[in-house]
Amino acid sequence: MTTAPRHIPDRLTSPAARALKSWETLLLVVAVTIFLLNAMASPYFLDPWNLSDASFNFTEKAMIAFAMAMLIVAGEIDLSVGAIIALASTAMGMAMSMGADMPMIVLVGLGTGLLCGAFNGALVAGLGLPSIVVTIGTMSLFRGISYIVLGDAAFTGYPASFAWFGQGYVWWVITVELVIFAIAALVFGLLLHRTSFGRTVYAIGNNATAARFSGIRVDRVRFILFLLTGVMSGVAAVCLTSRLGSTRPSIASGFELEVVTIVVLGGVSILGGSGTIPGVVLAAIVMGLVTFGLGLLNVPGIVMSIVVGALLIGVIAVPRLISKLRS
Amino acid sequence: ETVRIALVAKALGIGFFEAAAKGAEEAAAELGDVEIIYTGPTDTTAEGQIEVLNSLIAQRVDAIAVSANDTDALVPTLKRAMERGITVISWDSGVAPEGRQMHLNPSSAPLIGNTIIKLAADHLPDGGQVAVLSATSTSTNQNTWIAEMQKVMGDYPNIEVVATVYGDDLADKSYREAQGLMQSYPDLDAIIAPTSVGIVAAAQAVTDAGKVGQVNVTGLGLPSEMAGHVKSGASKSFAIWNPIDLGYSAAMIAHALATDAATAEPGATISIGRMGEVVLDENGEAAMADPFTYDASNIDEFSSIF
Amino acid sequence: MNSEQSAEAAPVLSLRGIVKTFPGVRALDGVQLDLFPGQVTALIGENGAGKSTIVKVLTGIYQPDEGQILLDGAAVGFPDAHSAQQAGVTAIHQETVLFDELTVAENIFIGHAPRTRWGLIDRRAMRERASEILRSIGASISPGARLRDLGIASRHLVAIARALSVDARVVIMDEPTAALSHKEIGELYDLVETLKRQGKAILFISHKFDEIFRIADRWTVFRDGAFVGEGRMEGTTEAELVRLMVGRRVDQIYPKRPAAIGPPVLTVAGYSHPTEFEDINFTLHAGEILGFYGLVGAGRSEVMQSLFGITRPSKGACRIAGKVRVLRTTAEAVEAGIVYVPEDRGRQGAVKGLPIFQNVTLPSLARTSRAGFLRLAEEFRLARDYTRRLDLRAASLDQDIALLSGGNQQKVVIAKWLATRPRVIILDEPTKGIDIGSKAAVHDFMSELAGQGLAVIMVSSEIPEVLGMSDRVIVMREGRIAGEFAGPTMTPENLVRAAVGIDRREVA
Amino acid sequence: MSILKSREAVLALAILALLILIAGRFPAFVTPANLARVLTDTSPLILLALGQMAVILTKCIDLSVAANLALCGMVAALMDGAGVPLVVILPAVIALGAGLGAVNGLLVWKLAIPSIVVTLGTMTIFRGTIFLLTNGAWINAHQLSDAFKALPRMVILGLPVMAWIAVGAVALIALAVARLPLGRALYAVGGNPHAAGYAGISVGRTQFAAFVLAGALAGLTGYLWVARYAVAYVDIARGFELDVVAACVIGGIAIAGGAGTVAGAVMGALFLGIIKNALPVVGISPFWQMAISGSAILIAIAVNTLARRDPGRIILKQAEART
Ligand SMILES: Nc1ncnc2c1ncn2[C@@H]1O[C@H](COP(=O)(O)OP(=O)(O)OP(=O)(O)O)[C@@H](O)[C@H]1O
Ligand SMILES: Nc1ncnc2c1ncn2[C@@H]1O[C@H](COP(=O)(O)OP(=O)(O)OP(=O)(O)O)[C@@H](O)[C@H]1O
Ligand SMILES: [Mg+2]
Ligand SMILES: [Mg+2]
Repeated sequence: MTTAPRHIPDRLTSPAARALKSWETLLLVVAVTIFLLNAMASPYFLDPWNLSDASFNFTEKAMIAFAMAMLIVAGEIDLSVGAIIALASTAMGMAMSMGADMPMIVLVGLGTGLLCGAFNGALVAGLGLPSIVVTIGTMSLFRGISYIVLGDAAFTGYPASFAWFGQGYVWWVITVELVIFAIAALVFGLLLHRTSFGRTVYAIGNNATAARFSGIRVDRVRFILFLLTGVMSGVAAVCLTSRLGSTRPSIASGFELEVVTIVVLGGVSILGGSGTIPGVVLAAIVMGLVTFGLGLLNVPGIVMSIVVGALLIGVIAVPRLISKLRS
Repeated sequence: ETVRIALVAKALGIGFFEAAAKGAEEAAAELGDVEIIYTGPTDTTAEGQIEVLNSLIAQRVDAIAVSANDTDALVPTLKRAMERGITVISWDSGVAPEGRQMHLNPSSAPLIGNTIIKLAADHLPDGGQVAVLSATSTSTNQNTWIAEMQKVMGDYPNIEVVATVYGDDLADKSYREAQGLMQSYPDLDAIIAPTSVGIVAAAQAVTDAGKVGQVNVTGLGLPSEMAGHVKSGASKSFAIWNPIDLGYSAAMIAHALATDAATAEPGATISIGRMGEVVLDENGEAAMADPFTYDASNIDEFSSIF
Repeated sequence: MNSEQSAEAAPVLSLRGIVKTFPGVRALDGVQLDLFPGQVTALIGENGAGKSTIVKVLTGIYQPDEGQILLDGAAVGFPDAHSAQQAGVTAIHQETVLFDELTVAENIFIGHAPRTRWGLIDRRAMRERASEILRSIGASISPGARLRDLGIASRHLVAIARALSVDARVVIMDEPTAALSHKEIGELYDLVETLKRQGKAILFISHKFDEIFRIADRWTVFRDGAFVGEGRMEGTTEAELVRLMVGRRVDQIYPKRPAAIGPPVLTVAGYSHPTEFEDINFTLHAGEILGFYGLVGAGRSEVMQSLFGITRPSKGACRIAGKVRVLRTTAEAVEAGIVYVPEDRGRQGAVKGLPIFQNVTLPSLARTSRAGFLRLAEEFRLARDYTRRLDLRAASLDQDIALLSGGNQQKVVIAKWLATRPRVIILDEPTKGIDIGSKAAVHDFMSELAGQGLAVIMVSSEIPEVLGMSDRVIVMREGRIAGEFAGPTMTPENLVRAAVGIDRREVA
Repeated sequence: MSILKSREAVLALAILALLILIAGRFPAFVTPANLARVLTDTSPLILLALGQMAVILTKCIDLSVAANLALCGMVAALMDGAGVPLVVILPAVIALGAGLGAVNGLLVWKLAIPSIVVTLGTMTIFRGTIFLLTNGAWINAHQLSDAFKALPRMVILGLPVMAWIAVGAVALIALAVARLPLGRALYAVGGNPHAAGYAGISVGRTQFAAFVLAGALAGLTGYLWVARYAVAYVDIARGFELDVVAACVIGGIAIAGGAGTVAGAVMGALFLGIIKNALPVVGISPFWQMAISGSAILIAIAVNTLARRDPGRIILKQAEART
């Protein structure tokens, strides 16, 4: 430790040194521990097919979580993602009932997600309204439109080829959703950590005014982030609708808070400005392992949610508590 | 070898399903060598139920008997269960035929549809206005019963169904919807709530509005929950089948199918122990028994049982 | 020097061997400080020397790692802001410490409001005492006004009133004149005199030597978190203090080198805004440094920000390098080659939370990245080259910018814009809060850039700086241009007259 | 003109316009008796919005209020079942609610975990605890004592006690916010946390106090809710936390903290409450209700935020003269 030095070292701190004490390492330890505990607790856990089935517990939510993570890093939030899924799924159902073929149905789903994202983005970036309240509003609006369209009816009878997204396998036990999840993780990881767009997202999350004063088109970036979240919700809508083989307006209710939980557990600061995609990937896997492991023991969902809630607080609290007690 | 039968509720904690679970345990005790796994999601969503089903499939249970939150959404998952050699039946609230081997109706849908309107009409000799307070708009059995009720409305020419509202099986929402009904239709004579949550909330709303005697609440409910309202007069009568019997029968059928003692095909007859037997129709559905009506004369007898 | 002290009255407050470390930085390394009743002690030091840190130690906001605070010779501890206040220590902090949604009176008394018998806040008493204090410092601000409706100078006066609302024996002022104009600075000096007469001990922190020599009785110098000396103002020269402060001699403070004035690069015609400025016309040439002088609040920053695409003018046009452009966003301004170093460094300049090098490259990402993908090595090189030129003091370039002292943050922000290789750079109060050594570095760099053909606009409220650095000066008053001066007419009197709006004849 | 600048006035006008609109289609809605009913129905929302307002003012958010309400309601019902008299139940559930709020507050204060994370976690934990308490079972009207159910319904001067409790809470909290140092501290802490520290106000302690208040109000509301609807189960008031936040936001409480008034929060709650109550009555298809209340929220926020737009600084003399 020195006084502020007159000569600045001619290199950056090595990334490896930083990784060692990072959040992601902690999560990895948690994930491995839970994996081992699960393997000990239930004889059914270490079955590739079961693990493959279990991946459905998190893949759709995680797809959205990647886009949501970027949004939260930028200091915004989208609570309407579950509602976007409902609306996109409803739109797909309408397209199907009007005789659209499989590619068209998928396009409609993605397009609806995009439009919903654009609507949120326009209100937040265009009119400058706070995103948390805008999306509380659009959460009712989007799902409300689904109710208007569907009422108490349901869309069923999607073409058999459509089932591929949510029920198909690419190779052996590797599901289509798992592949989409992996691709999304890669794309968003590169986007956030390796591109100048990602850098501007961090800048905005840390100080949006200064970012604007640095020549960054802050509102455009925000708008794009809402679009991305909308599209990823559309992708999740395709997967979920395909998996359920039907659409009802109540589809995906409560998704938003689970997605936010994954993002936060992944170490993304809810106040914006920091967080990583690998963290989100690990968090999604941890959540999937916890719910599946407890499910195998027939623990009721609500008790699982206690565990998830405790995990969420505990993973953040314990390191802070330890460092507090040390000093 | 123990036969493991999973009894999946729409959601945990609802009295009706807890009673059904009791019945299933009774069947298990009778059959011996049967383990009942009573489970379900925490809230009444299809996604939650699918997660539960996935973990049951992973445990390779022998049979799944499910009361579905969604007719269609469970189908792909249940199909996978059947592919992995698990016997799948639905009970109470059914799934589409391709997602199960057979469906056990608590009673026949036309009979229930007729019963609920008859319960209201019996106390309205001069006719009048009635409204329906349902559960969620996606609830299969509710919608079937209401549709069946509409079919027989011709038999009750003086009765007018003025509205159908949805309380989502939430006590407060049902309460507010019932209030809204009385507000919008000042001359309302009866509220039909074919759901155990809705009927209690509606009776409470009628009591609070001081309209006991003017608005009769009826429909399907549990005697234990309705006892007070029958005594106060808010509800003159209501009906229900015995959920213990229903759970018992579902477990019996699941066991029979899982052990190949019976096959699920149209026309097949399956024995359900003390409840006798059921016959499958061309859709693979069977009805357990007639709904039973409760009123001031018999409520005390049953309110302590379920 | 220390021997002189024995003859005097005992200090009210003394600090001995104070050490304060932050992760990676030893901000204070065993410093000492003595404050005497009825005397003003000036604390002098470069940016990051630890001045504000000592203020926070004295007011209970930071806890020292080591060392003693002695009040009347007895050791005390200030575990929180409240206990320091109780002990009679109050401060006007360097940053604004006020609340937009509360009224002026509530701002002054937050934390120690008078109460009624029932324990409720006594609003009447609070208002009365607030107007009393405001009157005593010559501020005509209504105690019931909401703070958000006040201008920056009034806010500062409220902060001063807040400090005075505590019955204090020690009053600390951390760069109190940085946000004040002329008139208010005069009143502040009077206030300091009054406090002195009341026997209060005053700690006065400033980078402006003229005011230090005007009001201080004693001085203490810190360098790099360490105590380097103290003494009486009498018989001390500016050069001596500067040498102690910087550790070397600083000769030329305004090293404006002559540069060839080139063709016009920026022409502004008829710029107007409904509430902020009207009819702004001027032309800026390559190689020129154009000074903008005015009192605080004259609207200079607003004009500059509209040139930078922050606010859109309602009327008027600007021509950049021969082309008429409408700048709707800052990104367009940067593309057109106009960049702006803001005055409000904390809010508009530094992206706290990002490392230094990322702050520097933020507007240059298009250049340092390839096909949208980042290249860290390029970024690091760019950041290193420019921060070196400005003599940045930091532990490492991947240190969070928030951990730098104010002056060093300013250097990063300037480096950020120079790295974009602009045509026109607008510097809004570029040396506000910057120490004398760094000031020279900034000025030197400015001259050099002008010499290379860059057009510079420098907004400043310091006359010596404006006169020393500019080829030409425009003075603004109340949102309009009040005069333009070049060559022999560039005199302090002319600038001040135009700024305050006094006609020559009236004065005469 | 200047009165229109106040957010509260705009909101009051909006509520009035809404009532006139409804009265046009359904005159019976605006009878005193029915308005009293709407007020009673909206009381839980008002009570929770008051607590949420305090929390939001300090730059935090409490997503666990609805779960807290449900847990306290269940405990109240269980106590009633065990024969505990109401005079004991009431303070007990308020204390329990405050205690749960204190858990949130402590995590925010002592460990500096962002409130949204803390309350997202405690939200699920509180709900899960209800399940563990009862194994998921419902407690129904017939299992609750009459005295327990009667209190919120008892009518005094034409208003049920439930509504009076809300009115009383509004008055008390309005006084506390305006005249207690702690009330002012809420604004200071949310408006400029950094500066609050300099003024000797502990940011963490103030946030803690806000959470305790929100928790206590949730506890009280828990009893009222269960007594009014005469049923307690795991899922009561699920999702209500977002209604509460929406009410605050409609009422002009700035989500970034430091700005907002008690009157605003109350009117935001009333606005939502009237819409929720009126839609079924006016005979709008139930399938349209969700979309309509969503649109109402969006319009309210848009109007509110745009009306509050910073006019910028006024430097020009003639511009100053115009205002
Ligand atoms: N909270 C903090 N965390 C880490 N480092 C800090 C913190 N506060 C101050 N420092 C460091 O401590 C040193 C002293 O800072 P301080 O603000 O006291 O300087 P100063 O003398 O007031 O400078 P200036 O004249 O620019 O205001 C600087 O190197 C600064 O970077
Ligand atoms: N009342 C206020 N509220 C918010 N920000 C303010 C307020 N007053 C000033 N500022 C901001 O503080 C900074 C300094 O303000 P200052 O009073 O120096 O204004 P200015 O018009 O820029 O003056 P000058 O022309 O002297 O630069 C500016 O960036 C300005 O936008
Ligand atoms: Mg300082
Ligand atoms: Mg300025």
